[in-house]
Amino acid sequence: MSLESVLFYFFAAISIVTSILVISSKNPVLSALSLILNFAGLAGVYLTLYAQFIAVVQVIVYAGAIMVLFLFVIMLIRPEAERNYFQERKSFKMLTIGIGVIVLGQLMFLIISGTSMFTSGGHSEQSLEVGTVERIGWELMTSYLLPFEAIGFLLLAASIGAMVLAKKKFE
Amino acid sequence: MIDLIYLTVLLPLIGFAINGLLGPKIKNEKVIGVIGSGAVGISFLISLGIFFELLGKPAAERHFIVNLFQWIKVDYLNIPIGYQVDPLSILMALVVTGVGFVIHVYSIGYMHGDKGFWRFFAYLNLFIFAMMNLILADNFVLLFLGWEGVGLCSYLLIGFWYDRKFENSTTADAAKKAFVVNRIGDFGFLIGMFIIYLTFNSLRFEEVFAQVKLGGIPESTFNMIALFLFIGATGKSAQIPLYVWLPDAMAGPTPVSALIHAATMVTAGVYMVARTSVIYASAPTIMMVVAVVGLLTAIFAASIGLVQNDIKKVLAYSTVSQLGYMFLAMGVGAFTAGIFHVMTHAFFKALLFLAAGSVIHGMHEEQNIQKYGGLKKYMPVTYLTFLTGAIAISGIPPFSGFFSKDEILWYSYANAGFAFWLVGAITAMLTAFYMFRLYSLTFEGEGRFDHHHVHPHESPKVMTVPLIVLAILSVIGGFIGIPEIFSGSGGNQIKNWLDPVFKPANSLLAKHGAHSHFEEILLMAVSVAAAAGAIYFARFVYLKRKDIAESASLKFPGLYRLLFNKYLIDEAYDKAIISPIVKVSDGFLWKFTDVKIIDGLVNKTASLIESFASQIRKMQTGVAQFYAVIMVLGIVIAFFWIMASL
Amino acid sequence: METSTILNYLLFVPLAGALLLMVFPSANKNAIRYFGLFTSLVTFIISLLVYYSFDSGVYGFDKFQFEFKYSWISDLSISYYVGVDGLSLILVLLTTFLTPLTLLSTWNSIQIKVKEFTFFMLVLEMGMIGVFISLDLFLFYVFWEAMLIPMYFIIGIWGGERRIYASVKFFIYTMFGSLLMLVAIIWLAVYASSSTGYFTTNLLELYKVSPALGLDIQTYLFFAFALSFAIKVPLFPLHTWLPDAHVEAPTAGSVILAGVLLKMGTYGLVRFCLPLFPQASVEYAGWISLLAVIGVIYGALVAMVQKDMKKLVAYSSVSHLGFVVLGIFAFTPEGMQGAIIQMINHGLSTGALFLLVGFIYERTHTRQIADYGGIAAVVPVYSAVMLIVALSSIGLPGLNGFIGEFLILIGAFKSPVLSNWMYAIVAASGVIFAAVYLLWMYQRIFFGPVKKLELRGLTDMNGKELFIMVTLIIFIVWIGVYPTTFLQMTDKYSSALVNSILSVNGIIIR
Amino acid sequence: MIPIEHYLFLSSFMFVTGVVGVITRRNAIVVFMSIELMLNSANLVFVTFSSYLGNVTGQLVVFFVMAVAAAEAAVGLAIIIAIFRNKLTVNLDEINILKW
Repeated sequence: MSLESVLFYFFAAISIVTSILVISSKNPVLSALSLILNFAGLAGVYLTLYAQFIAVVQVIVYAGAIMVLFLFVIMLIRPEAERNYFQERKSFKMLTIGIGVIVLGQLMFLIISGTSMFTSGGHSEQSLEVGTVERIGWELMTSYLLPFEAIGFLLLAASIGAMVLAKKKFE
Repeated sequence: MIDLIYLTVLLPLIGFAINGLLGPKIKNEKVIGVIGSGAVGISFLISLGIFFELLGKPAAERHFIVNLFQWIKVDYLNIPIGYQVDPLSILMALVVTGVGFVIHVYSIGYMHGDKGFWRFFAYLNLFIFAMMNLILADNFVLLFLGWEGVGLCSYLLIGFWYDRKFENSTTADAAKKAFVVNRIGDFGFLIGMFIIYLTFNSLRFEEVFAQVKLGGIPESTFNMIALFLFIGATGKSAQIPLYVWLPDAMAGPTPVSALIHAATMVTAGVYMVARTSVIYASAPTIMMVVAVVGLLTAIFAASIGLVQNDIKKVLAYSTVSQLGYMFLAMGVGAFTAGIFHVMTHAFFKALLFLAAGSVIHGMHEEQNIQKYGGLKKYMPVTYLTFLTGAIAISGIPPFSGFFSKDEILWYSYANAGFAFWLVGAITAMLTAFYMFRLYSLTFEGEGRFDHHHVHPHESPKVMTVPLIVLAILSVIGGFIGIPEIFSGSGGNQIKNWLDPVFKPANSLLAKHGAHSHFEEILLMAVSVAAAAGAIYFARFVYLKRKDIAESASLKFPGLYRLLFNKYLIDEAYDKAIISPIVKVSDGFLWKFTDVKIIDGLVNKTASLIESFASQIRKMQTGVAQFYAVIMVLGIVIAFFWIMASL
Repeated sequence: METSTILNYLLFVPLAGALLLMVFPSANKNAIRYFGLFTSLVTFIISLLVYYSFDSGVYGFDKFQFEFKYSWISDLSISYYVGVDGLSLILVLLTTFLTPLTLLSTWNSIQIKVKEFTFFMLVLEMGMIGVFISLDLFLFYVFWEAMLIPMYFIIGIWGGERRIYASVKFFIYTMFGSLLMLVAIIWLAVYASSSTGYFTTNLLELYKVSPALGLDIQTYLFFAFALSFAIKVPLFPLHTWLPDAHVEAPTAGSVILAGVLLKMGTYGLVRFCLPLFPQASVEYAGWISLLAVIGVIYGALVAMVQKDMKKLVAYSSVSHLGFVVLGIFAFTPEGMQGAIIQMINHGLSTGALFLLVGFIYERTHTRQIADYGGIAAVVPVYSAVMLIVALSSIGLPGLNGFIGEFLILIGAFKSPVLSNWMYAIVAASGVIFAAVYLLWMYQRIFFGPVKKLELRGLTDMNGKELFIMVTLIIFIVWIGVYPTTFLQMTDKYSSALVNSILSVNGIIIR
Repeated sequence: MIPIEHYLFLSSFMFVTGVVGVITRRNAIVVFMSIELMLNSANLVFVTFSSYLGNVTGQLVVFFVMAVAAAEAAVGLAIIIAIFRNKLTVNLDEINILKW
């Protein structure tokens, strides 16, 4: 078992466990913290795919910025814990989980039965070059310049929108 | 001169435009009156000029058509605004503009001080315009324009005092009734016109009549045409069953009654039948119908006239009755006699109405003859002229009514049989009776009015001079039509004059066996004697033995009431036709069919869809997570589908 | 094909005006009104220019002038294709003539949202012109639907109490028919593509191939088209949206609705139903005429008992438009000419009636006939004008209504297709009822003693109102006395259309 | 050498977990976090294929997705604050006015 494999399974295990924690913990703060961990785990998984840039951005943007925002909001509005979460609507929850399992099963079936399609392109190994900062930066500044600018604009609009929405009552 | 014929039509229109548009600004009654009368007066002079010009031409050449411009042209249909000058139309034009002018002058006095003075003269001029179109038209459509136009003017003038009450309703009701009943007749006229167009592909008199003369068209077609045209005539000329509007038309000012509802407009139907005499001559069955309807109307209206108390009502029923005479004449093929009677009737009936107006004027708008009496000493001119008119209408020689009426009676005997003559003669007797009842109650005997409040007085000159003019015409008007037994062959002037117009029709009519002069003179003598007897009897009853009249009415209360209430025809029409139509329209057609069924169906469809939708929308719970479940279920199904297709 | 761009100006001047209106400040109502009036007057002048250079001597129902074509959806051979012939032009003139008058009439009556109102009126004008000049079925359909929207808002915003109900009913009712027409347009184009080889909605090409379709297919298509048009006309029994829409619409809306919108239904019948489906039209002429005749009588009878003036006029429209449809389906030149001239007449007379009702409504805020009485003495000019207009609607010879009704009836009488006098005879009896309901209304409003004290304070027509009415009356008299001016515009068109339809059906007249 | 399926399995699992979270939880913020989970699972697939196919586009898309996610988080959380301010709750069962 190569180091890559070890790292992948390790990070994957972190992601799986934390994702379950996210949806099952009573306290939203705990959910948020688990989600941070989950993102960190994902960043590790990205590294095993040689996507250095994405991995780093994942940690900085997601685990860093977005999740802090979440925590702030949680602190700000202090939602009461879903007290009866585990008692209430048990059957509905079981049904949902059942549906989830079915979907998971279907996805796995499709993945397995579709593997030949993925590997038929000849590239069965991860590429080392594509994930570098240089490569991504180059692409962003050349072929993807317009989307890049657009996304900047979107962020600006979103930040203004967020401010307007979160402001005190606007009469 | 003949080319100027359009001026006789145009001048009254100009008068109408000036008075109608500027009338309220002019304000001066004299100016308005002069404009109104002047327009008609000049028209009369032009007509007179054309008449003499025609007189100077040989009889066969007295026919001219003056085309102004093309009116309606579609495909083969080509209708010009064109006027026809021939003996018949120019005679009618003379009567209309002549009597019209006199009545215009009279109106200056009669309408003095009325706030609608300008309006009155505008309407009168518009009427003359329409009437001239009717008379002079050289095609059916232009005639129809005049035909409807006079109906409109009649409507406007009956409702002239639109804020007044009239009997149980209002003048406006009477006006509307007149227009609508006229319209029913017009409907018949329209249909007749359509059949003519269908048959002859033309609506111009010349072309149509030329084709009629050629023959080859089945009699049934002619019957249909003649019948529908006659329906139009019954509407305009107040014959059974459409006469009901004319008595109510007395709601208008008296000069209007004289001009429109006695002298001119109501004779339009007679004129139309005379104008289309060729068609009628080709439809003998309908000729008989015309004669019978005319006769029935004559006696029917005369009997109602016996007991009426409103001075104008009596004259109105008398008019209906006389119009019946004219149709009798048309029906028995005495076209000349009919037109002759139109003319003499125009004189004496206009005279009677104007004199009645003068009485009403002098009696402070009182119209009930039971409240008159002994007026001859207060208004001598009116009295004399009225008497002249009454004698004329009663058919006493040598007044004009005698000649025309007797001609009609003679022809009905000669062409249709003794029964027609008998009913006609009885009608003449009734006429003489009610006219002298009217005369006696109004001018003779004791005054039955309130001497303290009512001060009868003679009317001003502007009103009496027209009376005198008409009285003279009523006396001498008959001399143009002296029967040939007195004047010798070819001595009947009006017959000679109108002969070119009626020649085609007369040649189509079957000739009856010759009758001796003795017969004619005998019948004449009988009818004159009957009329004279009736006059005497009327004077006797209403001046000396008033109790006879009262006891008669008490003896036959049913008959009296039936006559007094005009056979309840108005009520019957109302019950049988008008109110059912209104009720069905309101209750069934509108509130049930339209609102409940048709619109109900539309709205029901909409509400069905709405109620269905309101059930479906319950699925929209508003809980976002529920939507998510549905979405995931959708994904599951989609995946299964993909898996199945792999 | 000669092309000319003048129709584009005709079409887009109102739109440009409407868009320019956007920059006006809402508060400056008079500037907006003047600009709206100016724009519509410019449009009217352009239409007069078209009339001036129009050649009415062209014989044929498929010969258009001032054509302009620009490929729009080239894959489907759909193009922006406009042109006029006599029929289009006379209706375009009616539209461009009525719009400025209507705008003028709203000077005082519309006080809220003037800018929006003027905007919608101008857009409406463009839509109406577009309907009349489109020579491509798809383009026609676009205008046909587009014009619903401004009308919907005009009723829905400036209308009376139940305006929402009325506007929605108007919209959905009309939409329902139009959608069937859209299906039929596509269907027709698909059928036609089998003979032309390509899909096209070009009217002139469809004219050539469509009559060759079998009778059964023609029947379906005919009824899909006819239903849409019959709703718009409105033909009995599809008329119930009309009284509601008229009663609730503001005066200007009623005028345009009655004056122009209803004509689109009859225009559609003449322009599309008849030449596209000649066999089916003749086959079902009897039934359609029957409905038309029922509409004539029924509309008149129901109008007679109405208590609301506007409703009365609305039902009288049902009656008058019944005449028009009867004239169209008589298949005679007289009937067709009468129908066309009657469209114009109805636009003028009924438009004028609605304006007059609107004028008095502004003063008294009631439309109930029972609330009036004896006002002839108070408002003499108004009552005189009302009388003339009512008489024109009654069909008095010498005024416009007579010409139309006379020609229609004479056409129906000699129709080789209907071949039964009863249609014309029964329809002719409608002239009696027309007199009854209008004169009865007139009498109740104007005659008798003045009914209420406040009616004494009524003011007579002001200069603006008088100007509008005099303009209309000039045309009312003009058509009545010298209709040749108008008849000759469509003379050749009518004969060509009728002859072509009859010859397709193998019917020989004369 | 890790088979590509394992990455995809991991992604699928995270996605399904996110779905279950979205449906069952009633705290709006936790639902929001579950959505982030699903987004990330999609990101993982992008990166995986980008890497396996040697095509940089997938990673660029992920970059954009992250930016969008950031925008979305900002606006979404602002909406949650606004709702909380109005209704004093972020319990989704009580926020159900989006219906007929």
